[in-house]
Amino acid sequence: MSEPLIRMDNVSKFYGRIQALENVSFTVNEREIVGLLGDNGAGKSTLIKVLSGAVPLTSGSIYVRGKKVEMKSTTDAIAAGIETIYQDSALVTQLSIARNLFLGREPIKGPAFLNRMDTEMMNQVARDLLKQVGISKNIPPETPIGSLSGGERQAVAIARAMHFDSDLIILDEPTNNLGVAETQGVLRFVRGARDSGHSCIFIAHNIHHVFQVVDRIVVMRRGKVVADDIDPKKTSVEAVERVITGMTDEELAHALGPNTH
Amino acid sequence: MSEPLIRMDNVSKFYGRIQALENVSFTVNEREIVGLLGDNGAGKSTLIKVLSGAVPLTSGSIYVRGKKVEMKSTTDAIAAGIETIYQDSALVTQLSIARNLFLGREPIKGPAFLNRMDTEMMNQVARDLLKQVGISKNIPPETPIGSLSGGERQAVAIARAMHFDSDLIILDEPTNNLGVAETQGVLRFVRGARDSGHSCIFIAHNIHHVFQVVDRIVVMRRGKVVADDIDPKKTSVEAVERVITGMTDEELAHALGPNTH
Amino acid sequence: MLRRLIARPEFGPLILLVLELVVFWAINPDFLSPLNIGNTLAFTVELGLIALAMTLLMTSGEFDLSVGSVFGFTPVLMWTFVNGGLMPMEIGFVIAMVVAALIGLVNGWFVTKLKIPSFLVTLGMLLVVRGTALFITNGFPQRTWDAGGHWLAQVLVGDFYVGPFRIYMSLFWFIAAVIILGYVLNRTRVGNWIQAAGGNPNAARARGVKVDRTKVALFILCSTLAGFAGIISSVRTSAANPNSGMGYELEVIAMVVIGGTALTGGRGTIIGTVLGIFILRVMRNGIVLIGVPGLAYNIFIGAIILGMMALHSWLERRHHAGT
Amino acid sequence: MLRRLIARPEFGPLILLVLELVVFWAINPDFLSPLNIGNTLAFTVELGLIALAMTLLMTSGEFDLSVGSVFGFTPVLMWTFVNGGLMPMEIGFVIAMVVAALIGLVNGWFVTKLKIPSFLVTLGMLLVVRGTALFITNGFPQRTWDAGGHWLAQVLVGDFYVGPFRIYMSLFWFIAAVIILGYVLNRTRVGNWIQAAGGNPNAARARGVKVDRTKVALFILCSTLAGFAGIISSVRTSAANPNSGMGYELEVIAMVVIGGTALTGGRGTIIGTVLGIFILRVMRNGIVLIGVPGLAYNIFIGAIILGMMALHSWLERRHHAGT
Amino acid sequence: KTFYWVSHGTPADPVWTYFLAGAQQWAKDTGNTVNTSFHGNDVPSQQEALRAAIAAKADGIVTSSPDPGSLVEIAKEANAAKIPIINFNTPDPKASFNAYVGGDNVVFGRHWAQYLVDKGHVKAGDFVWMPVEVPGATYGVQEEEGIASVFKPLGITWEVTDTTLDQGEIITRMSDYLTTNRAKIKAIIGMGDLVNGSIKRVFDQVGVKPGEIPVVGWGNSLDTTQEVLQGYVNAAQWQDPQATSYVALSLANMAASGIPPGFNVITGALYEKDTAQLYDDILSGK
Ligand SMILES: Nc1ncnc2c1ncn2[C@@H]1O[C@H](COP(=O)(O)OP(=O)(O)OP(=O)(O)O)[C@@H](O)[C@H]1O
Ligand SMILES: Nc1ncnc2c1ncn2[C@@H]1O[C@H](COP(=O)(O)OP(=O)(O)OP(=O)(O)O)[C@@H](O)[C@H]1O
Ligand SMILES: [Mg+2]
Ligand SMILES: [Mg+2]
Repeated sequence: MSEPLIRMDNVSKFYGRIQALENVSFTVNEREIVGLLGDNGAGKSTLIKVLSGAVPLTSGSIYVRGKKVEMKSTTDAIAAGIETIYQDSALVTQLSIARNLFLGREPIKGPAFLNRMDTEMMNQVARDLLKQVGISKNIPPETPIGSLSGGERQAVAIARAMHFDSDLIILDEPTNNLGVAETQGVLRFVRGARDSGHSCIFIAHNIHHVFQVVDRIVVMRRGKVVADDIDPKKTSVEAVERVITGMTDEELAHALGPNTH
Repeated sequence: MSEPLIRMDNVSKFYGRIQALENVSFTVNEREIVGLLGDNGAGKSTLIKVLSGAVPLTSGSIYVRGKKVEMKSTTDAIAAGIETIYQDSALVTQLSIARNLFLGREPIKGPAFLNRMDTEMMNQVARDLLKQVGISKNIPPETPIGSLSGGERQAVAIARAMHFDSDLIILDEPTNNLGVAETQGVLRFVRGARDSGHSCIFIAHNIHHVFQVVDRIVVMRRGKVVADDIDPKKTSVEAVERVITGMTDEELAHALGPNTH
Repeated sequence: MLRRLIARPEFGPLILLVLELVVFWAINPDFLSPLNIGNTLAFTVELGLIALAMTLLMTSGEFDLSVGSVFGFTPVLMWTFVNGGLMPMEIGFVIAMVVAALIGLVNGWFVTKLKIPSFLVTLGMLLVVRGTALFITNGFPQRTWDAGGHWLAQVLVGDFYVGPFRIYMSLFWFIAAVIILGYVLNRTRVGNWIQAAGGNPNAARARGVKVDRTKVALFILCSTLAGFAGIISSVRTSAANPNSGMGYELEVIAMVVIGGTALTGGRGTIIGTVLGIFILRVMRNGIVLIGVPGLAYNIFIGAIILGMMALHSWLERRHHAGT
Repeated sequence: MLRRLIARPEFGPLILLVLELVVFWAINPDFLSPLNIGNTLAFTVELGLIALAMTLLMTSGEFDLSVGSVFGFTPVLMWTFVNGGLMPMEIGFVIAMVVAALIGLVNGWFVTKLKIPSFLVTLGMLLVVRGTALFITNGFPQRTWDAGGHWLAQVLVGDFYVGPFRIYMSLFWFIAAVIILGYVLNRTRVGNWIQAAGGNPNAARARGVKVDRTKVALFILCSTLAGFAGIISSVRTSAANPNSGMGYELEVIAMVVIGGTALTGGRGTIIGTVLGIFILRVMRNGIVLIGVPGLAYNIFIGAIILGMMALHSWLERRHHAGT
Repeated sequence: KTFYWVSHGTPADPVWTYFLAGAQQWAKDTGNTVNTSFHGNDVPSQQEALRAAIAAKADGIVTSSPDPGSLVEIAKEANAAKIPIINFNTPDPKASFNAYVGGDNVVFGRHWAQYLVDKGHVKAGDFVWMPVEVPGATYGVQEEEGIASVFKPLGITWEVTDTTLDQGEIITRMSDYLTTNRAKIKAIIGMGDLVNGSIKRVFDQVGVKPGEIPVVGWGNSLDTTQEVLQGYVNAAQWQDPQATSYVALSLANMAASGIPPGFNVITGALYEKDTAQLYDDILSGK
């Protein structure tokens, strides 16, 4: 078999004295959607922050297509073809939707030394993208992010990843805050990404969403990977939930309370 | 029938020239859990912000137990017995968990003029509450919010509402970011609140969560209330989804894509 | 059209400026005499150049307290070289400007690499630069009054009359700076980065924007323009005093903030700053002209700043409530 | 134990202070002579009182540029009353303190009710207060020489010797302020509100915290302590000059920030401020003592601030990497 | 008539309050309007104010010079507008002022240095300390020039230090310096009124007895007259501040009425203990 797209080897991460990752090994293959599950504080966001250069790792190494890469900053990760949509969807509230979409990769119009942004093109693309992610309401692309609803903001972040298609797209809880139509927009986007040859890491607490799109499920608990090859087609939601919480069936039934089953 | 706990009458709200609420009328009865559903930007957060005094209404009136109340600030709402957990769970990242929990209502130890916080008590309560909302990991209550994971933060906000039981507890997408165990903790809490005589407004995009706990469902679309008396026991999830999106069955099936049914 | 004008954030400062002009003019009609207008413009544009650069820097979330000292230091350095006979004026000018740029570079480096708040860095730099100016001159001012005929002096501040108005070349430098910096902030990629750097630096960094490099460049811009303004001023006033520019930093920041740029970064307006510059300078000029007693000068400046801010905030609120 | 000490945010400033003391002492052993220590303490605590109040204000997310002018104004007002024979010293003192408190109230009112940035409000106030001080005195300093024996003067700054050290009463006022304000910030409800107001004012407001009232109270505290320090200083130096306190605002803010309080609010430390106060004052004293040339004074002050900040940031990073 | 009195000083400097008092007295005595402003050594702002006065068609202007050469243009413009412009306090012979009223700082500096030498307080190889409020301001610079002309040939060394205009800070910095260099300092020249007026407090704080270190310098404040009377300061320079303003405005008024002043008025006197009471009385308004 060829080298995986991403291979993280024995990665550990300390925040001060708190160990958020403990010897984690993790791979993503080409054209694969990996679902990353785990309870609150399991270390999912930390894992992908390390991978996208947002925080430095304490020990271990990262390989992209078999080549060792130092992720010293987000720029390194972007250069390696990794695009990330953070949980706290990192947008600049003062800037408009269009300006946020293209932040860091603004198209230029006219001679290069004039450094002039192609605002029209940006606005046009922004309008199209918003429709694609399922925002039906007509929001002008000049609207500052600060006056959008929670879900609308999330949708903008998604739209950004859709436009700049990278080798690996990381989505940290992208369906939080999203309504029915918008959620389906995201799931459709993920499937489309794979079909056009990209890989994805998909983090979500809503296991139903995960089951709908991923090829493989990885489960983390308290900083460690406790299962890394669960096939969603051959496993039940309940079984995965048990792996996530680390409980026996009985404990789980109790924790879920009387109403749920 | 006696007066409802809360009655909002013909409430409208403009942000600048954007109309976020259009003649909304909305009631919550005593000992009732109302589920508020609607797509992104429907106006759910705006409705409850008006109710909790966070933003002023443009026109209309609010009655609490039949008495007209001016919600000029959050203080007014708190005085009227309304406790809110905002979508962007409003915590102070620099302060510790315990200090956030008791912010604004810190217990005093010793003579009043010394104004001394009872830190021990605060820490003890915080520890207990964290366990109650399902945070199994042992997080010291002195930890600043800034170093918690997304879900852990949400759990702290929930814990706060649990402790200061008010007549009406408003939860704006409280289960976002939460893991399996934590989500069940929240749902259990909501049920418990009703059993002990409180009312709740519960906003969530995960309709399954809503169906598990609420007595009545209200649906908003584009700033208007389009349905306000759906009984979750007599209605299917799909029917509600149709009301939310305002689509016909056929449109909905198309929008949900091939994988979902 | 009118509606859109009113909705702009620059509307408040505009009203203030008009109000101010009307009041002063009503009290003393000489206020709008060509002589006085030419006079006010001359110094205004010198401070204005600094305020424009500061607008960009503040939009990116930093500020620079050392501009006043650079304003004083750069001409002193240049004239020390030139008067000492070490080099012709052109080279002295270039070297002084390079040194000013280096000061900005050091500021930027401390702020971005060492992550020290710009308040402390530039306060420290203020003292170092001011001290150096004193030290190299031994406190003696440098003489500049033989520069008048030199072509460089002409290009920088040569004056001529347009009808009854005495116009200095520096006005054109100022206008050029307004156009260029306004264009950079609103129309270019770099402008987008500047706003993002001030609005949410982490988000910007996550998108691969070179936040640190942008900030360093703006620090350099700020120092360079402060030095440039200092040289212009020294040629025009025939004085290169190591103490000139004292306290300008606060006045410049006040201009920027009155114009509507956020003190915390993320939002900046060049047009607003231009209005802010005129609001403050016209005020200083008008106050002398209407004969406020010398000792009460500061009371008036302070009271007017407060009064204008109150008006500003009232306008803002009315405007929000109104729409 | 040691570990916990190292983990504290005050550890960096502490190292800086110790280092500074050692270096100066090594160069000039007189640095630690009783005369010099007594000398340094006298003025340090006056500025220190302001810095302590400023720590709380900055934790709540605001700052006050008018403290220096209130420091100069309050004693001028008091001595104008007293020297004019209008009232006895006790009443003059009380009235002057009330006026100082009112200045703080106005600052707070503008900032919280009109939502004007504290930078502009207090800058305007600085000018108004300084101008008023000049205006009411006509610029003449007020004499305070005859205050020496008055009981109030004794209570405020009476001096006595402890062994070879000349100690002023003001030291005790300072210590009292450290204890009380440290207690308020860390142990009380109000302290929690102050931190929340600076950290996330909307969240605090949503919890029913009276953010505005808290800020106004802190503005009042700041002005009052600045006025109090001014009176102490005027009695000690036997001079009430309308210009005293010029530039103190920046020095005081620098002290607070060097101590580790965030410039943007939300996090503050009284112990850090105490260290910051001593770091800056010891530095000023030390560089004169080791014989830096007079005109180079500012260069050194600035360079040391920059150097210390660099060291500070290096310590911080090592500390984060290490644990 | 309306006159503009434009000062390069700061109202922080007590001597300027006496200058101002002279201007106000003149306004009261003659019934004319005098608009006053201070510019704290900020040349551009002073130039702007002067041009504003010209624009306002003042009947006359009196101004002090912030830097030699800096008002050359302005004086020309005033001449062209036929507005009398009188220079006071600090001279600038290069500019075409109608007249000058005041002392000569270079001469003052020379007198102080000469005084110390003549009275045998300093000799070759000695060190003199010269604190000044604002280093780089014209008065200090010119005084240093005069002092240097005496000390340099004799091989006497000196140092200028910076004290600021803030009394608390002045006392602290001077005490620090004196503590350190007490053995070395043979004499002190206080190159400003605030500095010289702080000598007593500094000596008391550091424990130096009056007369132990000879002091000369400025003496236009009650603090200094007292210090001279009590022996802390040996000799102090009187500048006739009120008179300077008063005479300058009178000359401006005279010129406005068409009588050109064809002369300069030179003021100033160095006083010791015996004559100090006279100035003490003037300053305390007796
Ligand atoms: N900046 C930080 N400083 C200190 N500790 C941190 C920091 N960020 C995260 N942690 C800790 O690291 C652990 C893992 O956090 P992480 O955010 O990776 O969890 P997660 O799996 O993404 O959880 P969630 O599902 O709630 O988002 C948590 O215990 C958290 O408290
Ligand atoms: N501060 C604001 N300024 C201007 N417009 C706003 C503001 N806040 C919300 N809006 C607009 O009001 C509408 C309703 O927003 P609201 O936050 O109430 O939606 P929501 O139903 O809570 O959506 P979501 O499920 O995405 O949280 C949206 O179109 C939004 O763009
Ligand atoms: Mg996470
Ligand atoms: Mg919402």
